[in-house]
Amino acid sequence: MIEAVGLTKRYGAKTAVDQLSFQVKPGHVTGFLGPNGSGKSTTMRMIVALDRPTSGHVTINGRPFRELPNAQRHVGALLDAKAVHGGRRARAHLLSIAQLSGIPEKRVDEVLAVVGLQDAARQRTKGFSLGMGQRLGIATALLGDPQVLLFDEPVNGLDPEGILWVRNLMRRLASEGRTVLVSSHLMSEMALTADHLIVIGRGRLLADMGTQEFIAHNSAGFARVRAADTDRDGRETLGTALTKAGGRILQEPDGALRVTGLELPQISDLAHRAGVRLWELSPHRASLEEAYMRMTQSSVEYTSTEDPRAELWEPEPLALPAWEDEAEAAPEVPRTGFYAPPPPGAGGQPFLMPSNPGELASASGNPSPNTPEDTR
Amino acid sequence: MAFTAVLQSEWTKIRTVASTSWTLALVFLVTVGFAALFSATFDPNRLDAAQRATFDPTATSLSSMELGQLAMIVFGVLVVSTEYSTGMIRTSLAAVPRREHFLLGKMAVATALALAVGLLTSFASFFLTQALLGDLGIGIGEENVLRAVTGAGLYLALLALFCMGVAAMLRSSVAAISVLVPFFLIVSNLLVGFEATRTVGQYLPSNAGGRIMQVVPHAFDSPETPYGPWGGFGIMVLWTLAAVLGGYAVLRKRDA
Amino acid sequence: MIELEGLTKRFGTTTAVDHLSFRIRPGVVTGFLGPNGAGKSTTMRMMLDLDNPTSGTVRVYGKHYRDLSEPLKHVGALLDAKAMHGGRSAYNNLLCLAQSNRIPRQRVDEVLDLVGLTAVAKKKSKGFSLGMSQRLGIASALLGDPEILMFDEPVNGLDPEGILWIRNLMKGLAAEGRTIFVSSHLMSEMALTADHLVVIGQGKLLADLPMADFIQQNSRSYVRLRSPQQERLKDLLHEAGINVVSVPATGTLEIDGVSAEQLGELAARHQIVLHELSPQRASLEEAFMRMTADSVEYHAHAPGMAADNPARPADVPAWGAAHTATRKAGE
Amino acid sequence: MTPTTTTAEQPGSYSSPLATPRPHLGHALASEWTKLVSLRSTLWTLGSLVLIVVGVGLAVVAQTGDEDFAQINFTTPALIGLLVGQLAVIVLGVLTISSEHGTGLVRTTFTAAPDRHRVLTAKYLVFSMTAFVTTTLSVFVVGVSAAVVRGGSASGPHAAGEWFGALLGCGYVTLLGVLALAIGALVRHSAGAIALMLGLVTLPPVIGGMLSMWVAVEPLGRLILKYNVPVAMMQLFGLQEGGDLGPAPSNFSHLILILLVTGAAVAGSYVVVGRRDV
Repeated sequence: MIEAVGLTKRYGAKTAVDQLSFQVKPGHVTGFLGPNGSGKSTTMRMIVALDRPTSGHVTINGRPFRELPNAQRHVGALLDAKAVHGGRRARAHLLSIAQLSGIPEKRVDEVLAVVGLQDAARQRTKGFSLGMGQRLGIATALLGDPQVLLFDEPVNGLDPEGILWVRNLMRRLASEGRTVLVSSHLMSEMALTADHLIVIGRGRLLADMGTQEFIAHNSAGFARVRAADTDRDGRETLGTALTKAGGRILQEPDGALRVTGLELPQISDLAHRAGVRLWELSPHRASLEEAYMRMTQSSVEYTSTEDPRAELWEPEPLALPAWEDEAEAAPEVPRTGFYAPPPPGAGGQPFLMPSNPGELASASGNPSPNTPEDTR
Repeated sequence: MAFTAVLQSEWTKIRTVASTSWTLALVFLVTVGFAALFSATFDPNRLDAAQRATFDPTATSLSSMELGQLAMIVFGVLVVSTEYSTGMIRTSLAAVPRREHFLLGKMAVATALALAVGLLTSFASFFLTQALLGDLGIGIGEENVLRAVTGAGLYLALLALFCMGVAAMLRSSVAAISVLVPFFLIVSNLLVGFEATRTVGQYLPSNAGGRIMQVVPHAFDSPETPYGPWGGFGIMVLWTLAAVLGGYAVLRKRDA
Repeated sequence: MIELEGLTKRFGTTTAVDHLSFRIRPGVVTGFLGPNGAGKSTTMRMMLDLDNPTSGTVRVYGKHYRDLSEPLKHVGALLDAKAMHGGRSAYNNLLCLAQSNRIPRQRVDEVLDLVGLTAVAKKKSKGFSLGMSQRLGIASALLGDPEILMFDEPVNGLDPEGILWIRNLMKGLAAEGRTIFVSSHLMSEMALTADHLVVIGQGKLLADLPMADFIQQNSRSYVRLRSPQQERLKDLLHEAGINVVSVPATGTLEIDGVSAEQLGELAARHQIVLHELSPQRASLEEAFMRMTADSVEYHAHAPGMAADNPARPADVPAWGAAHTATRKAGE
Repeated sequence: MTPTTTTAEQPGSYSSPLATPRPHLGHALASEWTKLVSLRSTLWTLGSLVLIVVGVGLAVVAQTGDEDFAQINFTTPALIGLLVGQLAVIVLGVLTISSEHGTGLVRTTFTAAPDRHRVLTAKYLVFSMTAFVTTTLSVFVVGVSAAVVRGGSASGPHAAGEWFGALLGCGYVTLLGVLALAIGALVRHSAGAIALMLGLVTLPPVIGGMLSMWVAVEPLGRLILKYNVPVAMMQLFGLQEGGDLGPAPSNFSHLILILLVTGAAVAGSYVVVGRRDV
C-alpha cells in the first residue's frame, strides 16, 4: 500500500507536483498516467525518497520510505534503466545491490534468470541495449522480492516478446497480493495490464478509478456493421432502421457503418426485421488511449505543432451518410494493432484522433509555460 | 563540405558550454592573480648576490603560468572528452562525417581560443607585474622580452592542443586529466629534480616548451638546456603533433 | 534511396550484423524490425558511418555517407535521444549542428517550434525528460530538411499526443517522396505507420516485403461469431464442412478460412440470428512474433520466488495473450 | 514491531519467503567491496599505484649503495614513486562516489538503501582500508627490499621509528584519498573533483616555492612551503627539506592538519548527502 497525502514538489517557481493525494492498493496493477512533464517521475522519486517533497508526505505500508526497516525487502523500483555503472558486469551490479540489504547471493542468479539475462550476466553493462538495460532494471527491482513495486516506463526499448513478458509479470506480481505501480505512455499496454488508474496532469490528480470505469467515463464504444454488398439498398435500409431506433451512425470508407447507442443484439434484430443480411457485426471496445487523450488534453505540456509539410497528407475523409444531417466526419479506423479504433465522441463531437494533431494542439487552449519534468 | 561551416559550428559549440568560460577564466585569473601577488610582495633586498645577478623580471610575470596551466589542461581535455561523455560525438559525426574535418575544426577553434586567452593572460600579467615591480620593472621593448611574453601565450595554446590530442586518444575526461595533470605538474618537475633523469626531463613538453618564457638563461638557478628558446618550443610542437596524430588515428579507427 | 550490400559487423567473435543486403526506397515508410539484440542499432550506426563495417558497404544515393557534402541536408537521423551535450541549451545544441552544414539559423527556431520545444529552447538539455530529449532528437533529424530520415525507436518516452504527432509526421514526410526508415518495437505503431518492412534476426535478413504481405504470410485471421442460437449454428457449420472452434469462456465461435461475407450469407439463409460477426484481422505483432520466435536472444522466465505459480510460457503468441486480456477487460 | 511483521499486517497481501534481516553496516561493506572489485578503474588506479611505487622504488634501490642509506630511511626509495602514486589514490577516491553520480547508479543505491549514511560510511571504510593496505604493502615491499639488499654495515643504524613514519606516510596518503572521496561527494562531477584535488596536491609546493624564492619575508610562503602534501610526505619518509625554513613541523602536526581538513570535508559530505535530491 502506497499512500500519498498532499504531496507537493516545487523547483524554484515551477510546481512539478501539486497537492497530490492517492492510494495504491495491493493486489492490483495500478497504472500511473500523464503527459510528458506532468510530474510522474518526480512523484515516483518522492515515493522512494530520492527527492524531498516541498510539502506533504508519502508512506509505504504506513511508514515513510526512509524509516522502513529493510527498504529493499519492502519496495523494489525501476526508475531509470540506465542507472547502472557501465563498467560493471551485470551480475556484479546486482550482487552489490543485493548485499546492501543482506539478500543472499543465489537470489541474484534467480532474478537474472527471471529476466532472461543469465547469458549476459558476465557482460559489462556499457554494451547493453536499452532493452537489456530495462531487463536489468527490472531484475534490480525484483531482488528483494518486495511487497511494493514501482516501474517507470518498464517496456521502453523492449521487443514485443519482452513487452508481453512484462505485461504478464506485472499481472502475476499483483495477483500474488503485491502493490504494483506502473507508469507508461503506451495506452494499449496499460489497457491490458492495469486494473486501476491514477492520472495526473500538470502535477495535479485528474482521475483515480478503475480502468474500465475510466474508459466508460471518458469515451464510448461502437459497433461496426456492414450490410451485404449484393443487396443494393441494404445499407440505406439498415441505416434508416438504426437511426429510427435511436442509433447514431457514421459511414466508413469501405461502406461499413459505425453505430453508437445500440447494443449488438439490438442491431442484429433491427437488421433482421428490416430484412437486411449482414456481412459484419463487430463490437469495438472504447480505447484507453482515447479516454486518456480526452482527459489530459488541456494538460499536455509539450505540444508539437503541425508540420507544414504534413498538410500534403490527407487521410481519406469519412463520408457522411445521407440520412444524417449533422456535419460529422469520423476518423480513419486503424486496421490493426493495440490501439483500438477511436469511436466518435459523445456530444456530437467526433474524437479528433489520428487525422489531425494540430487540432488537438489548438484544443489545449492557451499555451502555458512549460515545465520540464525534471528540472534539476 | 565547406570547412568554414565546421569552424563556425565548433565555435558555437565551444562558446555555449559553461566549462569553457570557467576554465579559461581560471587560466587568466590564476596566472595574473598570482603574478600580481608575487610582484606586489616582492622584496629585492632579500635576494642573494647570484640571484640578483640573474634576476629576470619577465620570469616574475610568467612564473605563475605554472599554476594557470592546470586550468588550461582541463580546458583542452574537456573540449574533446565531453563529446564522448555526453554522446554528442555520434550526433556530431553524423553531421560532419569526415573525421579530419571534425577534429581539425574542433582543434583549430579551441586552439585559437586558447591562444587568444593565452596571449591576453601573458600580456596582462606582464604589464601588471612590471608596473608593480616599480624600479625593477622593464619594458616590452627590452631584448627577448617580447619573444618570452608572446611565447607564454603560444605555450598555453600548444598545451591545450596537446591535451586535446591526448583526450582524443583516451576518450575519457577522467583518464585524460589523471594522466595529463601529473605528467605536466609532477613528473616533469620530478625528473628535472634528479641529476640522473634531468636530460630526459628536459625533453618533456612542459620543460622544453617553457624555455621560451626565459629571458635570462640561468635565472633562479635554472639548469642549462641543450636547446634554445625556439628549439625547446620546437620540441613541444613535435610532442603536440604526435598527440594530435594519435588522436586522429584513434578517432578514425574506432567506432564512435 | 539507401542500399546496403553484404553489410557485416563483428565484435570479437560475435557477429552482430551478418551479410545484410537490402534497399530502402523513397516514398514509403520502411519499418525496421527485429528482437532486442538483432543488430538494428548497429546497422543504423553503420549506415551513418559511425561504426566501421567489418565488410560490406552502405550507399546513400550511390555515395558513401562520408563523401556526402553537408550530410544533414540529405540524411537526418535520430539514433539516441540523449546524444546531445547536456550542458548546452536545446537551441545551441541544434545551432551548432545547423552551422556545420550551413543551414540557416531560422531553421533552428522552425524545428524547435515544430517539435513543441520553443518554450524550453534556452534550457540546458541535461534537465530534459526522455520525452523532451526525444523531441529534441527529432528536431535535429529534421534540421536539414533531408530527403532521407532515419529514426531509431522514435516514440520511446513520448506521450500519446507525441506518438500521434510523430506517426503523422512520418507518413507526411513519406508522402512527399522522402525515404523514411524507422525502427520500433511497438508493433501497433508500426502497423499504423509503415508501408514496407525489413525484418532482421540475429543480424540476418528475415524479410523484406510490403506490410500487408508480411502479415498475411505470418499470421492467421479468423471470424468470430456469437449467436443466441449457438448450437444450431454449430450444426449448420458442421454440415457445411466448416471447421469451428468454440471458446466457452466467451461463448463465441471462431472460424478459420471462411470469409465473414460467406458466413453472413449462410446465417441469413438459415434465419439464424447473429449477435456478432466480426472478422479478426491478424496483427503485425503476431506476425512478427511468429517470424522471430527463433531469434529472440533474451528469453525471460517465471520469477524464481513464484515457482509454485503456473507460469505462462514465454512464447505464447501475442493474440493468445491479447485475447484473454480483452475478455477480462470486456466484462 | 519486528521488521517481518510489516508485510504481514496487510490481510491477503504478499509475503515473501526470503528472510528479512535488518540491514546493517556489514551488508553495506560487502556491497561496497563488490562495487570496488568489479570495476576496471580500480584495477587501473591501484595497479598503477603499485607499479609506480614498487617499480621506481626498486630502481632507486638498485641505483644506490649501502652507504647512501646512512642518511635516509630504507623506505625512502618508495617515496618518489608514492609522490606520483598518491594521485592514483586520489583519482580512485573521487571515482568511488562521483562515478555513481555520473552514471545514475546512486539512485539505484539509495533506493535500495535509503539510510544513505550507512552507504556513505561503508564507502569511506572500504575505500580507506583498500587504499591503506595497497599503499602500505607497496611501500613495505620497497622498504624491506632495501633493508635486505642494502642493509650492510655501511648503511649504519636504523631505528624502528622510520618504519613507523612510513606507516604514517601511508596513512597520510590514505587520508588524501578520503579527502578526495569527500570532495567527490560534494562536487559530484568526476573531472571537476579530480582537477580540484590534483590542484590541491600539486600546486602549493609550486606556489610556496615561488613565494619563498622572492618574498622570503612572507610568512604565508613559509607556511605553504612547510605545510603541503609533498613536504609532509617527504618528512614522514625521513627526507628532511633544506633547513633554511627554520624548524620543520613535527610529523604529528602534518597528520593533524590533514585530519582536520579531511574531517571537515567528510562531515560536510554526510550533511549534504543526507539532504540532497539525487
